[in-house]
Amino acid sequence: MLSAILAHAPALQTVVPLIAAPLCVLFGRRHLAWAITLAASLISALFAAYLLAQTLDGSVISYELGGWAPPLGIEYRIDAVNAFVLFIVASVGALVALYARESIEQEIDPALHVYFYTAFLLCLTGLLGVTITGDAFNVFVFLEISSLSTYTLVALGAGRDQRALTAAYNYLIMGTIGATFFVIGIGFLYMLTGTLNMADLAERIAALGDNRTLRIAFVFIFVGIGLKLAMFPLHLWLPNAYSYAPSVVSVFLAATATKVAVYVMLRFLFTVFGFDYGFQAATLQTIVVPLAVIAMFASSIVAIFQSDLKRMLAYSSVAQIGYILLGISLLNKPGLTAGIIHLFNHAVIKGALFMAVGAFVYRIGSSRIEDLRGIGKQMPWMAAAFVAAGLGLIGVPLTAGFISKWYLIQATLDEGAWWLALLIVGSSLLAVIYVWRVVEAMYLAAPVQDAPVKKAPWSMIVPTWIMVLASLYFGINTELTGKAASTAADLLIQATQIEKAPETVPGAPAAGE
Amino acid sequence: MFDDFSSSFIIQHYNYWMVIVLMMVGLYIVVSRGNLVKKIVGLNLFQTAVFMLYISVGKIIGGTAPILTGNPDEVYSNPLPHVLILTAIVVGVATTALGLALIVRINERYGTIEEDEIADIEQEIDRQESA
Amino acid sequence: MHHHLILRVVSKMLIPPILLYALYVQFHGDFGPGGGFQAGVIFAVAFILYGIVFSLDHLRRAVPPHIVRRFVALGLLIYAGVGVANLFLGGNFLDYSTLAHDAKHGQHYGILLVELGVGITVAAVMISIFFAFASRPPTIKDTDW
Amino acid sequence: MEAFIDIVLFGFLILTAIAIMRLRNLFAVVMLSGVFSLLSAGLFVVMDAVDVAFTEAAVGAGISTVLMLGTMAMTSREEKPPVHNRLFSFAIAVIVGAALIYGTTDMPPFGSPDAPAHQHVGPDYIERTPKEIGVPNVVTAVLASYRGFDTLGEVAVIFTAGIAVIVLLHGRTRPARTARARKKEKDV
Repeated sequence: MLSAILAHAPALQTVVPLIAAPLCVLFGRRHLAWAITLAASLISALFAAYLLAQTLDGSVISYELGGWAPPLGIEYRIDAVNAFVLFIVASVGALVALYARESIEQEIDPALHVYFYTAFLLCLTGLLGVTITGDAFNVFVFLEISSLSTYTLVALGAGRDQRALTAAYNYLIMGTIGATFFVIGIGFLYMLTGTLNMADLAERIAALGDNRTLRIAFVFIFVGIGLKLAMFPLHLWLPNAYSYAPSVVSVFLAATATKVAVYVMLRFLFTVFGFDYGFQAATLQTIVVPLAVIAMFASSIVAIFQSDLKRMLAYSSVAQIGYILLGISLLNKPGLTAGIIHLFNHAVIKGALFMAVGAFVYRIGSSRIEDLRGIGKQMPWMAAAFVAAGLGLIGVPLTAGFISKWYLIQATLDEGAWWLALLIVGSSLLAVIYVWRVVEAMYLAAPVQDAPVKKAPWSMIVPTWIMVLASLYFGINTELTGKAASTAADLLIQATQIEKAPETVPGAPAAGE
Repeated sequence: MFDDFSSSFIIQHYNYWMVIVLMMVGLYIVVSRGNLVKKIVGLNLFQTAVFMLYISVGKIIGGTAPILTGNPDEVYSNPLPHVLILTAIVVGVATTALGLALIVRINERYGTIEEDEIADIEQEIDRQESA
Repeated sequence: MHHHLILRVVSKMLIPPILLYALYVQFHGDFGPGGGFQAGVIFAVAFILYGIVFSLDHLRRAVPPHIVRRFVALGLLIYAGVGVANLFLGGNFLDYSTLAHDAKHGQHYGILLVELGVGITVAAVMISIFFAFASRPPTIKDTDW
Repeated sequence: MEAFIDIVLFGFLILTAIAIMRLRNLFAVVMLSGVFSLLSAGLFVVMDAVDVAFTEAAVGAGISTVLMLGTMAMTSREEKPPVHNRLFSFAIAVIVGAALIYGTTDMPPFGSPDAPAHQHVGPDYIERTPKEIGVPNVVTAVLASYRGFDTLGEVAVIFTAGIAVIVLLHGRTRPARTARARKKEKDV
C-alpha cells in the first residue's frame, strides 16, 4: 500500500495542497482551514523528503501525468536539483503553516482567514509545481498560480498598511510582464523545436546550434525569470512587497519564492539551453557577474539606511540573490555548488529572520527599528533568534551562511578571480553594519515601552527556533546540504556536457535541415 | 534574384512583424502611462499580441481548424498552440480581474488611480512616520 | 435600471436561451469548438445579465453568494478528484483510461467530467467576481453616463 | 484571400491599439479594448484557431470589458496627462521590439507546413486522437487529456483569481442602495 502511494509521490506532493485549497473554501471554517493547511503542507514535505532521498544518488525520477509519455504529455521529472528545492519549499511551507495561526490573528481580518489559508496553499502548490515539472509551458501555468496567490497574499497586508495595495499592484504589473516575456521565449523555442518537454527541448536545441531566434528566446526567458527572482535592476517590486505584506507572507516569500525562480533559471540555463555555444556563457559572464556584484553592494548599502526592519531585510535579500547569481555565473562546479547551497541556507536564514520580525510585529505592532529598542530584554527568545540568524546572514563561522560564503570564495579563487573574493568579504562587512544596527537597538538602547511586552506565543517561537537551529546545524554538519548541492551541480554540468556532443543524441534531426 | 528573395522574406515574416508592432504598443502603454486602468489595458494588449504570435506558429497555409472531418486528405493546423493559448487567455483574464480589484481598493484608500498622485501620498505617509 | 422596461423584457426572453446555449457549448465541446471554459463564461453571463438588468438583490436571492463560493471550490475538486480516482483505479494521476473497461471510453468519460469541473468553477468564479465588483459603492452615478 | 483578410485585420488592430494609446477618455479606451479583442478573435478564426477565437470573444470582449467598465464606474473616467519619462518608455518598447524582430529573421516562414513546429508532437496529436481519445475536436482532446494537467492548473488559476477578488473586495457592500431597494420592494 505504502509503496503504491510512494510511486505517485511526484504527483501527490503538488496535488495534495492543490486539493486542500478548495477544501478550505468548501468548509469555510478558519480553524479547520488551518488544520487542513498544516496537514497538507506536512504531507507535501514528507513526499518531498522521500523524493530527495530517492534522488540524492544522482538518479532521475520521471512521472507521466495522465499516463501520456513525454513529449506528448506533461512529465514530472525529479533529480537532485529540484528535489532539493522541493524539500526547501515544502518544509518551509509546513513551518510557516504552523507559524501562521497566531501571526495572522493580529494582522488579517478574521473573516478572511479561510481565504488566507487558501491563497497560501495555492501559492505552495504553484511553487512546488514550477519546481517539479519537466514541461516548459507547465512552468508558466504553475508560475501564474503562485504569482496570483502571492499578489493576493501581499495585498492582505492592507489591513495594517494601505501601501500593501500599491505594492501588490506594482508586483502584479512587473510579474505579469516577466511571465509574458517568459511565454514569448517559450513560444520561440516551440517554433524552433516543436516540443515543450524540457529534456526533449535540450536535445533539439543542441542539435540546432547557434541561431538568432534561439538567442532571443534565451534573452526573453532570462529577463522574464530575472524579473521574478528580483535580479538586480529588475528587483524594484521586491522591497515594497516584502515590507507591506503580512509578516507571515514575508516569511514565506523571502524563504521560497525567489529561490524557486532561481531554480527555474538554473534549469533553463543548464539543462535546456546548455552552455556550449558562446552567446549564453558570454551573456552571463559579462552581464550577470557585474550585476550580481552591484546588487551585493548597492542593496546592502541601501539596507543600512532603512528605518524599517522588514524593508532592511528585503534589500538584504536582493543582495543575497546577488551572491547566488554570482556563484551560478562563475560556471564552474564549486560556484554552482555554492549557489545551490546558498539557496538553501539563505532560505533558512531569511525565514528565521522574518519569523522573528513577525513576532515583534505581533507583540508591539511595528517593525520599525526605533520601536524595537530594548526588545532584547522583553522578548528574549525572539531577539536571540534574530541575532543567531543575523550571524548567519553575515557569514560568521559555525553558521550556515559561513558555509555558503566559504564555497563561494573557493569558487572565485578557482577561477583566479581573487578580487571577486575580496568583494564578497567586503560586502559581508556591510551586512555586519546593518545587523549590528538592529542588535544595538534591541539590546543596548533603553526600552521604548514602559508596559511589559509579553513573550511571543509558542506556536511562533517553535517554528522560528527550528529555522534558527537548522541554520546552525547546517553550518556545522554540511553532509546533507553539501551532498545535495554537489550532486545537483554535477547533474547540471553533466546536462551541459551531454549537449556538447550532439552526435550522441539519438533521433534528433540534423542541424540545418 | 535578390528582389525575389526579399519579397518572399517579407511575405514569410510580415505576420510576425505585425504582431511585434502590437506587442510594442502594448508594452509602451504599460510602461509610459500612469493611470492604473490604462496600464491594465496595455497589459491586455501586450498579452493578446503574444497570443497572436503563438497562433501564427500553429497556422499551416491551406490548412483548416483541427476538428477532424474524416477526410483523409485534409490538412489541419497545429492544435497545440491553440491549447496553450486557451490556457494563457484564462490566465490573462484572471490577472486582469485581480488587477482591477486592486485598483478599486487603491482608489478607495488613496482617492486616485494616477500613479504620481499615489506616489505623492505615499511620500507624505513616509514623512509622517519618520517624524 | 428599473426604468428600462424594454431592456427588462428583452433580457427575460434572452436568459433561458443563453443558459441553454451554455449547456450546448459545455457538452458539445468534443465535436465542435467550445468546452467547459467557454460554457462557464456564457452560463455566468446569463446570471450577470439578470443581475445588471434587475438588481443585485434579485440575483442574490436567486444564487446566494456563499453558495456560489462553494461551487467555486467544487469545480476544482471535481477536476482534481477525477485525477485521484484514477490513482485509486491503478493509473497515473489524470489517466482517464482507467475509468472504463476500454481506454477510449475511459478517456471520453474523463474529458466529460473534467470539462464539467472547468465549467462549474469558471461560471461560479465569474459570478463571484461580478458580485464582488457590483456590491462596491460606485462613484459615478447611473445617470452620469 | 486569407492573406488579404489577415492584413486588413492587422491594419485595424494596429489602428485600434494606437487609438487606445492616444485617447485619454477611459470609457473610449475600454470600449476600444473590447473592439481589439473582437478583431483579434477574427484573426484567430482566419488562422484556424476557432476555439481560441470563441474564448477570446467571450473573455476579452465580454468579461474583461464588463469588469473594466465596473472598475471605471467606481474610479474615474478620464486619464490625467502622463507625467512619465516618455523617452525612456519609448526606448524600452523599441529595444524589445528590435530584439524580437532580430529574432524573427531566423524563424521558419509563416504558415509553412515544413516548420519544425509541425514536424513533432503537433501532427502526432492529430494522428493519435481518433485512435486514443475518439473525439473529433483535437483541441479538446489535447486540452483535457494529453495536456490535462495544464488545464487543471488553469482551473486553479481561475480559482485563485476568484479567491483573490473575494478577498480584495469583501465587506463594504453597498449599504445605501440595498436599503433603498429593500424599502422599495416593501412599498410594492
